[in-house]
Amino acid sequence: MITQYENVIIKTICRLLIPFIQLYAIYVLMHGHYSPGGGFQGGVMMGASFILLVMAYGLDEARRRISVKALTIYACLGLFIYSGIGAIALLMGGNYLDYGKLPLPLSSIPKIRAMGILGIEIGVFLGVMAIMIFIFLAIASYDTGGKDD
Amino acid sequence: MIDSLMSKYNYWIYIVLMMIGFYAMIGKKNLVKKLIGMNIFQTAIILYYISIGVKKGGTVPVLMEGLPHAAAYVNPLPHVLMLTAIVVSVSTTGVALAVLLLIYRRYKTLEEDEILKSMR
Amino acid sequence: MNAPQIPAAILIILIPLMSSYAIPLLGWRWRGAGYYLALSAIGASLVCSLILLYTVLTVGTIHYHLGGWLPPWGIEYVIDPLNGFVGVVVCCLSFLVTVSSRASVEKELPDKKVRFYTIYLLLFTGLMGITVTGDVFNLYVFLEIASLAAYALIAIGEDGAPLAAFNYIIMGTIGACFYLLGVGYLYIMTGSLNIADLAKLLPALYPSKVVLVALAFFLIGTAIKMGLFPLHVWLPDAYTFAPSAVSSFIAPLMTKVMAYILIRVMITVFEPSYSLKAVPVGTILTWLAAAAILVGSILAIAQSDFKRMLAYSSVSQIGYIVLGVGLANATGLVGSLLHILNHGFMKACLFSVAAALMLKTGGRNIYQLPGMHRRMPFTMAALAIAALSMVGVPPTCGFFSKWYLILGAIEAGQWIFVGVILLSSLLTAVYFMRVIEIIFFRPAPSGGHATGEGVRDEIPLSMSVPLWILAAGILLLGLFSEKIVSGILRLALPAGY
Amino acid sequence: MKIFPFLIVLLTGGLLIYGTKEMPPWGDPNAPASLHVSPRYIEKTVEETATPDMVTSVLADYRGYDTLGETTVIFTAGLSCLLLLRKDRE
Repeated sequence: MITQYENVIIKTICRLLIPFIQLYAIYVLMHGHYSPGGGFQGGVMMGASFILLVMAYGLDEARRRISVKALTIYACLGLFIYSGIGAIALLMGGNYLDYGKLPLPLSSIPKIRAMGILGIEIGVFLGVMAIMIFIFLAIASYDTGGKDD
Repeated sequence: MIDSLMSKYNYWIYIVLMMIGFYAMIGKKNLVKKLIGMNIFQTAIILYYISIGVKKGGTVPVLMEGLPHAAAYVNPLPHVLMLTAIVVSVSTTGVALAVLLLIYRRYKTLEEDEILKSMR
Repeated sequence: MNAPQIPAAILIILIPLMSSYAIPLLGWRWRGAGYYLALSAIGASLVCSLILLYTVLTVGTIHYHLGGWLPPWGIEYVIDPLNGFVGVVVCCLSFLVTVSSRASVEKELPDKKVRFYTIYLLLFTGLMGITVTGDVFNLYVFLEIASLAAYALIAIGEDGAPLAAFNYIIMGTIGACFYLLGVGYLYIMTGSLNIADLAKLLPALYPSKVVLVALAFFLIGTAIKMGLFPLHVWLPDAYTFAPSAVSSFIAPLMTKVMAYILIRVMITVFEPSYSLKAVPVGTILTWLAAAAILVGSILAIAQSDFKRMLAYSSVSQIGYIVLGVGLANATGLVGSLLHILNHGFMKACLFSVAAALMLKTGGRNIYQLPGMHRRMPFTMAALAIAALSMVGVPPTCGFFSKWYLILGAIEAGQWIFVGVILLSSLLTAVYFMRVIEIIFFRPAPSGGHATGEGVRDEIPLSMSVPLWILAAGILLLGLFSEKIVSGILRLALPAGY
Repeated sequence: MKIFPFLIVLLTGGLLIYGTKEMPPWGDPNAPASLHVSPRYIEKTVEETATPDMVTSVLADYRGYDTLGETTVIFTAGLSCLLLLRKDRE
């Protein structure tokens, strides 16, 4: 079980770093079309920022900020975004995950496909972020009997 | 012989790594060491796949202006496959750690022979 | 790109997948949601799989290009008579087993229902994904979904389950990694991951040692996953300690789907003329299978735990399926495909009986069972039918698959395997007749329980109806086995086989 | 030294190294893996998906279904951890 350290340096540095880590995670997600990156990498970074929070401030502080219920909603929402985009393509008369059939007001099919890729990357981002924190919290708070549901 | 060694030594290194992991998985008695062996094995497979994609003189697979030839970029497909394999590896590790916690709560040890002793 | 294709091919995966995402959300408000959602999703998959099988048999092989990309660039789903058949078997059995799972989940895992059914449905999705895919790497991904779900479901069982699950994780990961290495070795030589494309490119490369090593690793990987004899060590513990709802789901289906991977690799990815005849893989497989059949049966005789006995009997029955593949002729392959169906029904029925025993008595020791035929007469009658079928008594379906396997062995001129099958039927008779003798003919212990012997105490309807459908299925499949063979299985054989 | 696992490892490693003998040399631009399927991903990625990063376009579009499977794998793992270590509700 991780308890709170009374260490000002660690706490201050983490408080300063975490917003930047999260910003960078979103940059990695959004810039995945042009440079290495994408939903999975961004999601892991986002999850890591929460894990850093837990490590610096302890589990009790983390519990006030994130609940397993909210994480479940994020994870399921992310996967629904992904499979839902595919299903919309299916409903619009294409094959599953055929982003070219998405009803978006864009000039050409490749651009619509790029938007479809962005959409599913956001889904992956949410899902991976939530589940990375899930796994960490489930394992870290095991001794406490998991009283933060 | 030397020729073949020089052109394929990388695969041999990955195979040696894989076998280190494989030995830990089947030979070690400590359950955490088995898990570490599993990670080494999976990582070595990832390295093996990535090295399939390498082309001499190829650059990172992000298209640049005025360079549309396939030979100028490394093969992106193994990278994609290995992103998936990394996720699989992370997931397996997560589940295995959770199972290890259950085992530790029940037997208070992670040595396989001690667990087997306490079972009888 | 091209004309839209039959949506049933993807809905068969998509409905259970999206339902499994919905269960945790609905579970906050309505904890019973998991069961009904899982049941309806598997039911929808069953309908889709029947549509697909009908289409395959009337129109021809179905190709579904995911994302609209043509193979080999995109991933495609290919449904031919072979996996159409396996898909129907998996859906049908999982539907029946899921119906009956409710009572035993309520008893054994009352505080984990919601997540249990999420993972349960993901396991089903993984198995179906393996069945319908036409891409070797996509198969790996779904193999991992199914395996991870199975690890977790086994680990929540009774005392001893976590260790069994950990051993399964280690063995299963070795199997999956070997499969992945096999894919890598094929990829480096061909540059393709599509099964149809690989089948086209590989014949030119058959002299290559890389392809030979790839074949060997596919073989070892799937053999570990399905628990073929020397690599079966994870199987008995995992099946014994898993919650009963899980073992009656995993035991009939998981190893069968893994056997399907073996058949797919041996028959479709490689040509049988290479994979079974040119290299002595067929011979190795048949001898391993013969060893599995005998050792599994003998070890089953030694068990006093009902579920463990069934697990060892699974080891032996896997041997039958592999034997039919290794014989390398059409009759043998028909025998193994028929045995996938029949053994699925028999094992589902037997493990459902085990779940019923766990529900009503809480124990599984077969020496505690005398007099059960008075307490649960219908359940025990189903057990008797399944046991007769396992032995291979003629009107039941177990007879016919053994019959085809024997014919295949004779056709291949391998008389010794005929002897192995007959001997193993005898051994199977020994361990099942012992159970039947204890249940039906041994007098109940007198002055024992306060419940009073001879009092009818049947299982709830949600359990007994599927059990009886399974038992009736065992009889009906026996009656219609000729039709199944000529109508479906003959079409599933590769050309020129 | 446990001899039996060591022998298995030796055998497996030997088999793998035996297989490398006829592989194309490392980094060969004319290896089958570089010629058969992947050139289309490289040459058509902008034309077909307007995404210069090929890894993203292959991951999310050409082989997008694998990525759905991958996300499902990690979803399975997350819920498995919760299933193993937590009860549904306190």
